[in-house]
Amino acid sequence: MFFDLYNYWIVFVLMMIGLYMVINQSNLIKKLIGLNIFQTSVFIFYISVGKVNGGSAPIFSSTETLYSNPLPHVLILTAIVVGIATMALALALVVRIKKAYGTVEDSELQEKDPKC
Amino acid sequence: MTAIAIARTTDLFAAVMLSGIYGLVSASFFVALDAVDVAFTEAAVGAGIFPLLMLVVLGVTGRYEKTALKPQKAALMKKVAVVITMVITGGLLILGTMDMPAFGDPEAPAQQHVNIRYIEQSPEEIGIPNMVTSVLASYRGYDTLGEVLVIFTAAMGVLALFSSQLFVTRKLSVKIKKDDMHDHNVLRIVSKILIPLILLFAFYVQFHGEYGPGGGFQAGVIFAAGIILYTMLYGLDKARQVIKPGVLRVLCALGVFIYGCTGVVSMLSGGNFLDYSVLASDPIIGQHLGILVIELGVGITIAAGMILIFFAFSHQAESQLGEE
Amino acid sequence: MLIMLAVVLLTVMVMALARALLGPSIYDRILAVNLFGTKTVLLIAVMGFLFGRPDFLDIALVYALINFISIIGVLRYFEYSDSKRIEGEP
Amino acid sequence: MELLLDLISAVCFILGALLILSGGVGILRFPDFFTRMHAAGITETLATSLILIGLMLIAGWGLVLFKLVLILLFILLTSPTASHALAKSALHGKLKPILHNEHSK
Repeated sequence: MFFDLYNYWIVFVLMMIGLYMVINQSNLIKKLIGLNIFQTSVFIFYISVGKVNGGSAPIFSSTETLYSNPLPHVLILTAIVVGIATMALALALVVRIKKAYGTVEDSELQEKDPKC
Repeated sequence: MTAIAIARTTDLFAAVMLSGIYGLVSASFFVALDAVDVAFTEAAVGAGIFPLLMLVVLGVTGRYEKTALKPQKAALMKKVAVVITMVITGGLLILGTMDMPAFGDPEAPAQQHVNIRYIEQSPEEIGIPNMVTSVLASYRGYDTLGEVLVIFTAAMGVLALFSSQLFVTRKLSVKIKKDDMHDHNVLRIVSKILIPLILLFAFYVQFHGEYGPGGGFQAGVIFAAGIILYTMLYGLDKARQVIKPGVLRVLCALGVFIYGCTGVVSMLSGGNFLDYSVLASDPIIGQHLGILVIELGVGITIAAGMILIFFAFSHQAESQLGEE
Repeated sequence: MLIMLAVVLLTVMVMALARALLGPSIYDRILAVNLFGTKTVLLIAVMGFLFGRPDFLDIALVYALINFISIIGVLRYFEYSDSKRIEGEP
Repeated sequence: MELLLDLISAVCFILGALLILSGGVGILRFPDFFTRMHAAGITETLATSLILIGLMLIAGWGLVLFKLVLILLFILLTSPTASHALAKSALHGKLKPILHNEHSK
């Protein structure tokens, strides 16, 4: 009973690692990788919620009667692609920052531009 | 797990490699949890496109992370504070899971609402076996339209940020750089065999999405991956001769346009927006048609958007290399 | 039999992961990633048979493909940045 | 006939598993990159084909078999190519293999 929830725990551990990277790493690219990990942990969380014991993939077939929940799959499917698109946008911003300031380190950025 | 290692390495390049592995691991996880469609996408995106984009950016920004310039003590304090916050937040979240229904419990509230209708009705109402596709394209058509728009916007945003000469064909005579991949003859020839296969497979995924795992999102990504492989092996200039970025831009918009138009057409023929049942005399055939068209629109947008983003990035990398 | 196979595959995946973590050079890591990817392809195929729904081999196919592409991409950009660094050092 | 097929596929699986294991041990234990590459690259192709052939034998005719053949084809094409490219670029990079005379010094 207690270990029924292990899946969610993995999710939260991953989530915390991602959050740690976002907060504590000063390199912007590293931050983005952390963000990606965070994102994936949320994906895993959704898919875990949709899982049904003994169920199978939600593609109709004559031999199966129990399926996993298709709704989270749909949400996550689109979220992954949207995630990569927004990530690309973020990376583009990083490249621009590099061009403008010559660095992608958080601390150096703050020194160069105290306003931000 | 992989993630911890990623967090700890300072060599960014290694971190990217590990994030590739991480993508693979999480995709296998999705297969184990019966989410085949999701695994499909994650495999293509998390393990393929994402590390590639990262690598291109690393080529621009430099590979190694700088060691902390701040006084060590302050950095340490900050680290400790962050870790403590992490532990507290994580602990609270885990505490929260105690109230959650057990993993895989068919009686859980998440399995009780619309889900039952999706599973039981969709084969009759929509007439296609893949429930994920039918939910994606039909029941939740609005959402998907929104997502496609987001991707379109993101692609445009990237292009706007790199307000570059991507659309102006450079003179090839400027200087032929030493082609990095020129000595990889084996690679080139094998890829020449593979690329048509990849593109063909993308089409298969596109149009088979109703029956098996697949659909517009995945097909678009796979198609883009094929083109990206070509770009990497033969250089950006050649790839831009094959597919003009201007054409891509139009295609990217065209996908969204197709999607929207389907909605409008169905509205004009008497149904609701994005209600495909009215597209043909038989509702099921209408649904089929609508989903097919919409997936096509999605596929076109995604493929064009991804290729555009990749072009923009690698153009940036190349032009920076040229400056130095 | 299939279960045995899956266990072996998982073991080797852990080994490859260890190499990817330890890997003294970049190439070691790339090699490990490559190995890892191939094993994942196999694992997905085996898992499809294990769960009795072998229709999902498409995913394994995509893996094989993506694995190849990312290896090539990594190699290319690694050489890229490498040559750049050498040029950059006067 | 059925039994025979099962038997052959079982043999394939066991051989494949052994090869994979040896590859895994090799990649973990060998001293330098090129030996590791040797261990991984050689076992990989053969083991993968063995396992896929084993799966084909229990799959029976149909789309599944076709897809397995496709995967096999793909792996046969890509895996050696990737190994080749990797070894080549490693050699072009700063990595040098441990040569025998160097070793005995």
